Amino acid sequence: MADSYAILEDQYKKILNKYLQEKDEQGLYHAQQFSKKVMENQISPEEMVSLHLEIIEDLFPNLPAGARDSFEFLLEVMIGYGLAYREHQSLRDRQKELEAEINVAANMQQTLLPKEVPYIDSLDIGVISVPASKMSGDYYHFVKDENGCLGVAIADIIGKGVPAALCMSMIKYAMDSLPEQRLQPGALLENLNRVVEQNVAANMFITMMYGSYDPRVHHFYYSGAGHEPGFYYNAKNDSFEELYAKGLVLGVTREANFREYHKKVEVGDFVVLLSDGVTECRTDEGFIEREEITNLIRQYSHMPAQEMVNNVFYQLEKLQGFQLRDDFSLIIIRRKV
Amino acid sequence: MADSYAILEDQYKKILNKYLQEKDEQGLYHAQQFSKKVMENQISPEEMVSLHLEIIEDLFPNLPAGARDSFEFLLEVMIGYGLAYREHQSLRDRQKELEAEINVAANMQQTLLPKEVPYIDSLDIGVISVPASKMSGDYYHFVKDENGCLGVAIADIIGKGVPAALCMSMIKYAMDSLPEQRLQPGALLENLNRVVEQNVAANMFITMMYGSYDPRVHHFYYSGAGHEPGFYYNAKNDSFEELYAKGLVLGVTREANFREYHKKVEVGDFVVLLSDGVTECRTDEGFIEREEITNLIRQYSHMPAQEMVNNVFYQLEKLQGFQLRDDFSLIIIRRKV
Amino acid sequence: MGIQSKVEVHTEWGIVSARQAGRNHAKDLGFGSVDQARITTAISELARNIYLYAEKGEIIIEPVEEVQSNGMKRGLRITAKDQGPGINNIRQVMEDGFTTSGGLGAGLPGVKRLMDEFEIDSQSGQGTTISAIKWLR
Amino acid sequence: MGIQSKVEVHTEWGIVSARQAGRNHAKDLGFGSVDQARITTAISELARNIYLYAEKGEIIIEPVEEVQSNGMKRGLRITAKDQGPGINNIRQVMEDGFTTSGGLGAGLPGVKRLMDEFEIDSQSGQGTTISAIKWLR
Ligand SMILES: [Mn+2]
Ligand SMILES: [Mn+2]
Ligand SMILES: [Mn+2]
Ligand SMILES: [Mn+2]
Repeated sequence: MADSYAILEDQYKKILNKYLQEKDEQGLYHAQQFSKKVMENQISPEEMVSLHLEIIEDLFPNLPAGARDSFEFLLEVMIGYGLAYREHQSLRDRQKELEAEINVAANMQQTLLPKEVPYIDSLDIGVISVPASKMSGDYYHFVKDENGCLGVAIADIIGKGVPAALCMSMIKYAMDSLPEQRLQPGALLENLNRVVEQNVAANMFITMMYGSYDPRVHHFYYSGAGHEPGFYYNAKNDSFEELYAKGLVLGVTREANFREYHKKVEVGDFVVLLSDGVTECRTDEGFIEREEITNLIRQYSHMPAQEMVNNVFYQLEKLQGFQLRDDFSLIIIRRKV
Repeated sequence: MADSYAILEDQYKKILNKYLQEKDEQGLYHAQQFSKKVMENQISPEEMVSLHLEIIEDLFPNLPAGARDSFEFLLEVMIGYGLAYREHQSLRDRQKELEAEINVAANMQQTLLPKEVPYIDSLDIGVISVPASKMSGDYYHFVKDENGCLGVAIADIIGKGVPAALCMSMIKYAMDSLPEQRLQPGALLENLNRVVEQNVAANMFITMMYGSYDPRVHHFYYSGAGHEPGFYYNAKNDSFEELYAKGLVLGVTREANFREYHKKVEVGDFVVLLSDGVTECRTDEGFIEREEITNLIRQYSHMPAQEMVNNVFYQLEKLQGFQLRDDFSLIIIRRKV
Repeated sequence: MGIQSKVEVHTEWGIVSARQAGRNHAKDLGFGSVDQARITTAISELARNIYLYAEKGEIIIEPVEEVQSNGMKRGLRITAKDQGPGINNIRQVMEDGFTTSGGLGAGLPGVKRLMDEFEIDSQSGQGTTISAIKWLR
Repeated sequence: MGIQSKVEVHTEWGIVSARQAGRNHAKDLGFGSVDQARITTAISELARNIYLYAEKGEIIIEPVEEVQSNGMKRGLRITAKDQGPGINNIRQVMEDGFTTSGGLGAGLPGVKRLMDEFEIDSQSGQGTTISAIKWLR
């Protein structure tokens, strides 16, 4: 595939000559295409300038001598760009390697998340969780206990990337190893807090909201550990309220208590759990308001829960120019009947 | 610190003019220094070429028209280099960020390893574990049970870097959450195998050796899961033998059995546990022989166990030109009295 | 606001025409030669994407103005529209250093760098609209 | 083998003299203008390192030859020697993209790239010797 320097030189001479005769946009388009070609052939910028000079010396034998010398001078300046150019190539190779490693790790991390949303007759559940970079520091978890109750966790490790991912895997195994008691949000967070306090580096903190939905009576119990408040949608009034749960961030003190809250859920109502990557979506004009989130959710509330979260994510991703600044997780649990 | 484009233009004009008058090496040295300066000011290569052109148009008003046009053409080609140049800047920033992130994660990982070696009257224990890159896929673990028995694990995740580190954290939490029964190596590996099989990606495997030392009777019980054999040093004969334990790598099948082996340890005898990063130490002449390792160990056997492992590591690191190709872990447990 | 130019792109000729229109506007507005080359390169890349991946579409070039506290900001907006297959994963396409199309620095991140403002709207199966502005300094 | 040049470096003038000697040798050997500029840039960097970090040292420039199966390979060797503080962590210094000294691509990795062969010998407190060869193509 690689063209020799001589072939490139010859091509450049041809297109440059043609341009000097016709002086048209097509000629400049050829210049741009040629630019891609020399870069594919790893010709450095100083080589390109030198190639150009050789050719115009040929074409204009009466070029003032000083002008020619001036290009020797320019060449000296371009050497620095040539070095940067070649450093770029090697940096890119190394980055690709690292990126490949992190891709493998990110795939591993995906296996830590639930493979599917549990099916419960009367509920419609949607969930989306997208890392800001490859690895996520957000975590969510569903579990259905022997009474048919749904346990749901959403957590955010303070921090992002590889360190948060490492911490996130800990949370997963810690939750797996909790005694299989009935899922009482407050007690569960107390247990988890002890594990985090003992096992996680002092500068790592985890916020979490844990909820338990009892579909037999349609009660939602929940507790929180410093986590971003969610929303509760009241279908009858078409209104949103905060789903706030007071409680310390996990891992701060050895013994912490988590108050348990509760909601009676009516048909059409839904619970929204989220991470601060949703609410702290930052645009050119600053952070968006929580009200803008609820407006967005309302806008899609006629859709199934999964489509709702997908659409809200797409809109917020777009608002940020498709560059998430924090891991993004959004869960909606709606009572269907 | 940043100079404006106008200032740079002025400087360039001056040094170029001086060079055109004197045509000496000092002028070209100034060109090279200027190259650094424009790059510090993030002037792209196409801007540099354009700056040059502006100045020579000024200096040589009788430049042939075609020559001037040819530079418009060159400029079009240089735009591509300009893009590469700016991508380079952003790539470098990202790489620095990533590197910092991995440093944090590597520190976190260190906290997963035992903070200190357990103290047992009759034993002298040395341990060293050094990752090949920043993050390690080797793991070791000590635990002292209520009978004063010492449990010791050494494990190697197949693979290195971030994915192996993620997997390694899983092993740590899995071991922490095992029921606190008496530490029987075979049963422990069976339990662990089940956890790995369920939780770890299909292409991740872990080799492990687990041993239990009962200082009341000086028996060492051990089982292995596809792990690199260790050594047993017999002080009376001044001889080494293999410490081999047959068993499948963890995570291959759901149900696996691990045979339990046992050794009666005499005063002065010691057990050597290691990862294959020790034995597969690769030099220019190929892999070193296991016998070279035992010779090295013997050479330092008059020292305390910790100094022994430190010295063996230094010698093997030096042999490889200070570039480890695999994570390196070495544990020595000696019966003192 | 000046007049806008609209160029249909479904052959390589369309790419050249779009470049030409862009260069004319850029010259008229008073952009220097480096910025002219940057703007036409951006147009080239966008038009080429249309030609290669959507078969046809259009490039619209128009002068824009923005009132600022200290006067009027003037610039040139390029809009590329197509009804092609759309982009599945915009974030990935916007990532640096990972264009499959050869060279360093190329692709949409390159276009974003060449211009001052950049916006993209695309969904799989629904075509793509990309709009970018270069401001006069 | 041609004659070798030895240039003492303890002022900025020394840097220029070393460059000049390198350029003369490079021209004599028949290196093109781009390679001449690369060789002098490499010399500059090495001489500047001596000047900045070791206060004084020397640059030796000499033509070299190597017998190959298909004839003789000719090139230029640059050697930079000093008795300065030496380099503590060579692996780190040779890493790409992490020179503290400003620009992209600079530092010893830059010198390595400018030349075809590169060798470094340094220990903390014992001075540094760097030797690099550029072969004629
Ligand atoms: Mn986070
Ligand atoms: Mn967050
Ligand atoms: Mn390994
Ligand atoms: Mn290994």
